[in-house]
Amino acid sequence: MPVNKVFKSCDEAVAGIFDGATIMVGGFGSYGGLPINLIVALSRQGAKDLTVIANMGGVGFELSKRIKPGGYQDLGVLFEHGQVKKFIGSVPALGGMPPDSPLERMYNEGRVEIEVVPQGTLAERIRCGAGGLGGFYTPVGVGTVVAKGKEKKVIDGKEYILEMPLTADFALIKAHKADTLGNLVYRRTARCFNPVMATAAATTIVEVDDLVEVGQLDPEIVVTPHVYVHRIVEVKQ
Amino acid sequence: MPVNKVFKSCDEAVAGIFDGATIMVGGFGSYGGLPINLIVALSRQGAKDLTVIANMGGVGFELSKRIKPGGYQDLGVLFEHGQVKKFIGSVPALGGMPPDSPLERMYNEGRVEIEVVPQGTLAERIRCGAGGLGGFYTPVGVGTVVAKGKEKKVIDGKEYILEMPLTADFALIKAHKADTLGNLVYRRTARCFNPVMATAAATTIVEVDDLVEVGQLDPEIVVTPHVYVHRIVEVKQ
Amino acid sequence: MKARLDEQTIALRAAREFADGSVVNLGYGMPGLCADFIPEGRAVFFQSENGMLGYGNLASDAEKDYEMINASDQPVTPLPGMCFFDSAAAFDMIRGGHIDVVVLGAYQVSEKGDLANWGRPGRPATGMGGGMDLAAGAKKVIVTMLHTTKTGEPRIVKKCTYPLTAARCVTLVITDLAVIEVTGKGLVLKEIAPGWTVPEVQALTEARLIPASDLKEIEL
Amino acid sequence: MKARLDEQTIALRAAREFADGSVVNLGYGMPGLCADFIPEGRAVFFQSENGMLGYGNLASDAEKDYEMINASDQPVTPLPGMCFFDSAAAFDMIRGGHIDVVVLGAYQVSEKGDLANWGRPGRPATGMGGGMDLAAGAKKVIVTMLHTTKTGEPRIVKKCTYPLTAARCVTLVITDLAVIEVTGKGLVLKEIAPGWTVPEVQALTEARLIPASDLKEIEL
Repeated sequence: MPVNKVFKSCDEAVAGIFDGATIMVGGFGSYGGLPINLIVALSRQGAKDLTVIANMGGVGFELSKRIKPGGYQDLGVLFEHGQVKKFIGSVPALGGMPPDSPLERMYNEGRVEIEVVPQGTLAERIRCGAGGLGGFYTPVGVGTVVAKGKEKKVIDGKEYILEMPLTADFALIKAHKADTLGNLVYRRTARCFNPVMATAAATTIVEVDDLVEVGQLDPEIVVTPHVYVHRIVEVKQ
Repeated sequence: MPVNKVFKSCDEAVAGIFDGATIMVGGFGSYGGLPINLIVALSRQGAKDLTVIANMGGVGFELSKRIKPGGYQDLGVLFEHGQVKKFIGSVPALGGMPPDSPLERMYNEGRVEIEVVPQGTLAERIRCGAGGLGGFYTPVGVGTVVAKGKEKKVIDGKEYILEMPLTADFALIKAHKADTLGNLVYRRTARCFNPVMATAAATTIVEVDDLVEVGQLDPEIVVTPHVYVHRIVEVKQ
Repeated sequence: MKARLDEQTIALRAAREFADGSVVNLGYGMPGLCADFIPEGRAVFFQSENGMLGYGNLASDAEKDYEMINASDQPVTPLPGMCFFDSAAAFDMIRGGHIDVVVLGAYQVSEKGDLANWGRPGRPATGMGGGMDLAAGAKKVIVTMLHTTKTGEPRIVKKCTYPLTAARCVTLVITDLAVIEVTGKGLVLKEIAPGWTVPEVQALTEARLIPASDLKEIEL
Repeated sequence: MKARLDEQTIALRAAREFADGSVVNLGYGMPGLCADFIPEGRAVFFQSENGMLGYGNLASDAEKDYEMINASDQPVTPLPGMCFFDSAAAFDMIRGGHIDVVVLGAYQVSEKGDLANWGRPGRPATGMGGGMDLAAGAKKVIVTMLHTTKTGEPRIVKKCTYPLTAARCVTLVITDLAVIEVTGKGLVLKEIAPGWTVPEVQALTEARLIPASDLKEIEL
């Protein structure tokens, strides 16, 4: 029978994430689709020198109070704990907020490297890596800082730049439901980067609102097939 | 209010397909997901010098009797009618069948051009075109006839070839249900190339088993968003 | 009386550009307000790059669902006919040319329609989000912004000094003072705020403005 | 008694290679038979490149649904835990390395593990389907075929003369006469059909075979 993918806690699920690992973290902004329980478990677990690939760098608990009453945890906690050496994403920090997010502070202190990537290019680089491709030409970023140092090509009279694939050792993602095999469905805009990242990591770890038995998910509506999912934790809302 | 996308018949839906057009046709093999009623309508409509992009070239009515009792129509009818000047796909003809499919006959008579493309590369070239990208590097086909004349690149020590995007003037596809806005869901393996091609054509024409009102499709399970669909015909099974 | 348009009014004017049946993406900040000003009788489908098409108004407190947010992280409401998809599919839709109009904020727009809307001095850790993809992919790029900076510097310039989002992408600029069309000949001043004269607006604009033959007061 | 394995038996032998929990894609023709020979107690997930994972047996006449077909156009049955997706997603899964085993037919396999399985003389209009993608992407490529052509020519050759599917991709060859592993040192003859000797099999093989130290009769 297939290996058991169901873990009892987020702490158990993030065990084995090693120093220096590349980690994709799903979600979009600083909430909604963010696998926050896995992120917090990783901050407890303590792995260091991580390369984190995520759409946004998070605002951290202090700034979050400006967004949502009472505040909340987000990706910022990994920077606060000094676990990250490099961030790859489209919004390291929000220009509309003070420069006090944990990532922006660390960056300004020279303690973390940032690679800023247009959001669609980020999604496509991940899909490219997941699909075993070597790179792709995109018109996005032509004539901007994003094009710096990248191969350029004119195709049918239009300018493109070459973007390279992204893959990861681990992906931390959030889904709505999983069956015990690992088939996943998402809820509303909490889908965002989660299904894309799920396909691009050697080990994909998912937290779900509901864990159901095999056969309980309609085969037509599964978004992430189980071959992409390695560890599942149910975190009831 | 948005334009009415619902057409009364397949004949009306394929009106305006012009001589020399590039047409994607959904499906996978010679049945199951093939928009056969639109294909037959196009054969009546008579547009000529078409470039047809489809996974398989079809077997034609005569050979089809070997596959399914009584036989059936498939993409072969467009070749029988001499409407196609070029075919792009992964299986122009089946090696396991006699060389009597309409496409193979026409090819052997020098009346149609064939561009053979590995199936996954075909899907990805269409997705690449749909996504506004300029091309991608794939390891598939390296060291084979498929690599002939294509740019090669070594990335991280592995060989890749450059494949270019495909788009079309029209896509003929088959879905299970549409709402009147044009949101689509598919059924089982009839999904195959249909959602991919739906996104890559200037005008996408779909035949569906069931047409439903707006609001009748769960927003979580829509596979093809309505922006990709331009003409809908209901063909009850 | 000489007036500057407020943000709501700029958004209202921008929303008048949404044709019936069009697909519209609203950028971070001020552009988000456009969702509340769809002209009567027009169907507009809002696309959000976090993976949603066809959503409704901003959610009231009672309606708030933090798994139902627009790209500005604001909870919005569902509508019949909407659908969800992932980020890669959202950007296929954007780069593939299926967004009729995108409304973006900006720091600067150049006389050639170059857009700078993400990076600024002193904030090296900010990013462009989906702005570059949207600017490169949408059929029509409308910029809504204040005509000048807080210190009175022009934002409509000969050449952007801030980092570019995309070159030659802007179609229309709507500010608190003017509606300006980017054309092959240059920036055409189409509409002007109530009580303002062309020389007054030109004085706050670094790039040269070409008054339209049918120049009129901003219509609301 | 000297016997050649029939197609069913070749498929049965190939299916023994499917590890518990593995994801397997079955190519056109003979490989499809493997679906009926999964070893007792093992869970195997069949992937089909037309967009399905986790399907069951071939359908009986009563069960036939022509919108539920494998990549050989044969109706199959659903199983709990299965799912459907589109062709692009199916090939992401394949190229992305998530197929543990693919079983393919072949015209020729070379001593280096090159595979030729789609084109042949006189049939220029046939194509490779998903074979190139599968050969390039799967972790393990098993070829099932008859050891020789109808006219007795070897199919296991020094160098393929038929058009290649992919170079150096084959892991294991299972024929009606032998089980052969492709190694860095060459083709290792691991198992041999009942009643056959090594020289007899070598005589029907163009490439040199290296008898394994633990060479045995094909186990079923």
